[in-house]
Amino acid sequence: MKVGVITFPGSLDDGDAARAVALAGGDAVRLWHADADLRGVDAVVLPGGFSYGDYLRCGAIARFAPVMEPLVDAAKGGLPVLGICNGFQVLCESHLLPGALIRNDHRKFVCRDQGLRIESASTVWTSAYDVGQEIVAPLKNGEGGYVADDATLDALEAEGRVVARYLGDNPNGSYRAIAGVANDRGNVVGLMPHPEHAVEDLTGPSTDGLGFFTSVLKGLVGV
Amino acid sequence: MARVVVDVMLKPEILDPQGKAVHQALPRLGYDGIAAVRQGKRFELEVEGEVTEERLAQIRGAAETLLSNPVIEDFTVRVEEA
Amino acid sequence: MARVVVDVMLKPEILDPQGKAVHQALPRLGYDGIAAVRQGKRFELEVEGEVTEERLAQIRGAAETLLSNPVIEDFTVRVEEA
Amino acid sequence: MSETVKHAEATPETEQPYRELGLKDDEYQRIREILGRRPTSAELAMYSVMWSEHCSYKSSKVHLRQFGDKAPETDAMLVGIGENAGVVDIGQGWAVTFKVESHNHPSYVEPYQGAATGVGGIVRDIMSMGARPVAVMDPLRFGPADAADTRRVLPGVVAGIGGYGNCLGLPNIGGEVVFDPSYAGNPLVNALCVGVVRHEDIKLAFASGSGNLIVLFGAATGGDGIGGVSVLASETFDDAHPTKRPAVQVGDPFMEKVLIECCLDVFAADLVVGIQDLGGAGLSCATSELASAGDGGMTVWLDRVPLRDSSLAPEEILMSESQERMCAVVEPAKLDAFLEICATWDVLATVIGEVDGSGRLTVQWHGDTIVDVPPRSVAHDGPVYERPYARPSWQDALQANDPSSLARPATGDELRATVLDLVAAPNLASKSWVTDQYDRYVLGNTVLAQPEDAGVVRVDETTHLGVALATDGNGRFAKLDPYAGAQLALSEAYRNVAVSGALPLAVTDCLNFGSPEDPDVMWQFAEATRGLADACLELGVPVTGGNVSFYNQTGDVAINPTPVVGVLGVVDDVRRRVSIGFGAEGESVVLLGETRDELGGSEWAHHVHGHLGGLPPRVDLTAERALGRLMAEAAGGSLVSAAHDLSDGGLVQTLVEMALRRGIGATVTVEGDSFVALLSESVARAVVAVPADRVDDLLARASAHGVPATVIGRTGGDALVVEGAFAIGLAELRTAHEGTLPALFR
Ligand SMILES: Nc1ncnc2c1ncn2[C@@H]1O[C@H](COP(=O)(O)OP(=O)(O)O)[C@@H](O)[C@H]1O
Ligand SMILES: [Mg+2]
Repeated sequence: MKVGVITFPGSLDDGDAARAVALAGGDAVRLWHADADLRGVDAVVLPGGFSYGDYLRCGAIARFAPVMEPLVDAAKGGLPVLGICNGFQVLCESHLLPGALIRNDHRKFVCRDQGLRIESASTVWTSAYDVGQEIVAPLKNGEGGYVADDATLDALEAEGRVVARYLGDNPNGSYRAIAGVANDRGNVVGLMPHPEHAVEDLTGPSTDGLGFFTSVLKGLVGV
Repeated sequence: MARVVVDVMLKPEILDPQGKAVHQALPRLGYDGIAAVRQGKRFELEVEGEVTEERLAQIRGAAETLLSNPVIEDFTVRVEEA
Repeated sequence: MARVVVDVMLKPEILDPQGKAVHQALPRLGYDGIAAVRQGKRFELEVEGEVTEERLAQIRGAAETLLSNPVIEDFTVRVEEA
Repeated sequence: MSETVKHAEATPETEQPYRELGLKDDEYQRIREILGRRPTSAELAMYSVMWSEHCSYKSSKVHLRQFGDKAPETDAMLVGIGENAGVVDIGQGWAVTFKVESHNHPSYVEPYQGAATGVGGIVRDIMSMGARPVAVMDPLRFGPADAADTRRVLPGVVAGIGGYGNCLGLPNIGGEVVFDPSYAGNPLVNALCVGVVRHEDIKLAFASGSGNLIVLFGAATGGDGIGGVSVLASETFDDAHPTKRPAVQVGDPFMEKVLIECCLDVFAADLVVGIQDLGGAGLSCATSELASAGDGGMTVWLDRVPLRDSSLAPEEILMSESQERMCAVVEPAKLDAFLEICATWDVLATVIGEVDGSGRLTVQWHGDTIVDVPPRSVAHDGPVYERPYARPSWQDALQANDPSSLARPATGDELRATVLDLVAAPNLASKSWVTDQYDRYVLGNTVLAQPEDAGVVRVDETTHLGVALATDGNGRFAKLDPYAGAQLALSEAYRNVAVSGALPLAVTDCLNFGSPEDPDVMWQFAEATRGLADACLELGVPVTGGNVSFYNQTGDVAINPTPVVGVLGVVDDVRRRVSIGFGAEGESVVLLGETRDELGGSEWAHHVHGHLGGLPPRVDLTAERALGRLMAEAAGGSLVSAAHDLSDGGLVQTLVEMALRRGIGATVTVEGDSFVALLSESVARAVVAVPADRVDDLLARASAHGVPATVIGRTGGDALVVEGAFAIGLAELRTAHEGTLPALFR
């Protein structure tokens, strides 16, 4: 199964995402922001980082990269897409996911091992987890505060599209402690924490993050 | 060369951590009587040639798609008299 | 309740990576004819009561010490007519 | 229009503002002799900045020589001092380059940007060796934690280091945060970067091969950091007023990130002959160093340099310290490929010059020659001072005022209170408020990071080869005895690397001192360098490079002399790394090393009594080395499940940190005076946790290495218990230890 990992200028965790895909048993295919097509991949990961420096708004400029055109179409057609951190921000800016991510309420960059509760196992990226399962993964962001209007938030909750929530004290001021959300079909998921940094005991706080990558691969085999 | 200014502010209902921080810091520095502070962005665009209506419309387009995120922000566009 | 606006911009001679990023993105979105972009901060202060000269002087003080760093930034303070 | 060489020849008598540019009369005369005429304004600008303390090391050179002269025998050193950074062989065809540098003064003026550009500068140094940067560290020093100015400087500095380093995608794996009144008004912001490179890919900064091209790539050039030189600009302008020049440089981490990727692609495709970063003195430094290290001469067409500010005069372009720029020497046949890679990354690249056989560095400005000099005379043959130095008159009194007179806690309850007070002291409290603002995960190879003793990064994912790094420095010790103080800094960094399971290999240092024109300070510097060189020789770890920062003072009061030492070690298998945290209940707690009554300059004397006097702990490099050997064996044989060195705050601080790391307590018994046992800062000591079935083995090996080893207790429970003295619950310890910085900086 081929999982594409897009590199924008300023992407940082693209290598980690590719490593995670490989550890989960998939083939990582590197995609470039200027690519005109997705080179036939079966799923795509938008990695963390500071695309184009994120000086304007996180993800605001990356959203207009050439590769985003085929990606947005494919995503609307059901292609599994996972946006991690900066990737989540890009997905929101592209309106593939509702809401937006703003400056952490404490106004500092935060890097810590974060407890999470999986709230939905019915997305293609979380099928390997159980609802209510608690996991630990690194969280590292300066603009990770998830915001949306109440109507949107209520809809997300009602439709089971809140994918993960922060445990313990809210690390960035996200509304309703939301750490990740999905689109209505459950093929597009955005996540602030970094599962790709929780795939090896040696380098991560846990290996809890692998599930996101095994989930999609399992789903793809099913296809 | 004319200058067009685009101001982008978070929508009132979105919490503004930076504005809040400034607001809390003011009294500590002895500045009182400020009821609220919001922090936003100011863009100064230097436009070649003069600013036609159509040019302004273009810039509004850029303000809406690039300079601001309509989900959380409002913007205003105005020509700045030198 | 009156509103005082403080605009803070990097001094012209100082590198402005943010403005640069926006400036480079515009043509890619098909917006041409913009010679330069600078990005700064806009603070909206809601002032209780009316804005006396002394109150304005106070706010200028805050702008100089808290809202901007005079080493790299310039600021302007103005009362915004509602 | 800038002054031409012809014009300078024609007008030998013209007065020149060399004093304003910081040149002494004799230095100006030397320039005239070298050139056989008066310099042009551009030449004057070049010499003045290249012969400055910062670029020429004129006050420190004679002392730094010892690092070469006394260098220990080692075949690990692939590239030594003098290059942008030293390169060390770590085996399997891998090499590592690392260096620490200071950005103290800019960080005081504009904490965020000053610190940010400090990180940017050291990262480019590492790239200029052909290496991929893999991690950064940031040893920091501030005034009193509760001082108003510290509240201005520290948050900005930390945000700047994080803002820049995080955006580059380089994990921050360690550093220091130290508070002391002597740094009020002069914080120390040092930044370290480490990079890895295959042996065959090591690059050097030299321009050889006539016809090869000089390519400037990265950011456009603005008027950043050209300060005094504008004096000249104004002279060469018809209007006598220099245009405004920024006092502070603003960093563009995104530019630097693409510059890194661009360089790595260029290296991978083997497209450069030599490469050089642009740091202090900008193009003046880069071109003259490239040329003088090369075999020929060089011509630079200065008018081709892309500008951010079109009003810049040639002198200013030569001086500009605009960030995020590099200079490459490229064979003409490879130019297109080079430019293509730059284009892929949207990196501006311009051919600005050419290597030639002239043996001269000439700079052209719109067809006129404005610089024509022997490159060596600019880059390498700067002035060398033998600054006068003498043992300060106050040194004896300082050493005589030892801490024996200070009131010590007498009862168990007093000791308990002292311990709670100390674990919350700004210098000993948890640094999480700082380190949580740094990405330590990016790149996915961070095996250990703060709050561990050393940062450990995996270099090779298949063989598990890795490196360990720690930085240390204690200005109080160095004030009491600069010779010993520098050795103690090395001794502690060496220990930190060793206890995490690595074999110490090499050293980098950042020497932060006051004014070299003050004989007291110069003595401190001479003593510190001598001490460090001697200790490096004895421990067998060569200094591969570093940085000197003088004039760290407020008014004429100098900071505590602060040699910051970084030690690099190699870990053959990072899976064997040892953490500081107790990992399991019921393991034996073993104290390694010998404890003496040594509290001079200790954190206890400083925090509890505000006292600085007496002598620092006795240096014992033989014991340090033995401990290192034992720890390497212990890690290799998995004899220990946790290990933590003893340093500031002594045994009790170490036990607290080991217990809090994973929330497993311990009960210990200490011999003799429990105050001394718990708070003395004697060197060459560590605490290890040992599984029951490994204790005998460990003790046996310890005695084989001549390392005193005592089983002092067991891990377990949710308190730290010192038999016969006190018990403190972990929760209470955690509150005290972790509450301090957040309360101060919010
Ligand atoms: N400014 C900093 N940046 C990164 N890590 C830091 C910084 N300051 C302290 N640390 C980390 O916090 C831990 C404790 O620091 P310190 O007590 O100075 O260590 P040690 O006493 O072993 O030298 C170490 O892992 C150190 O690397
Ligand atoms: Mg240590």
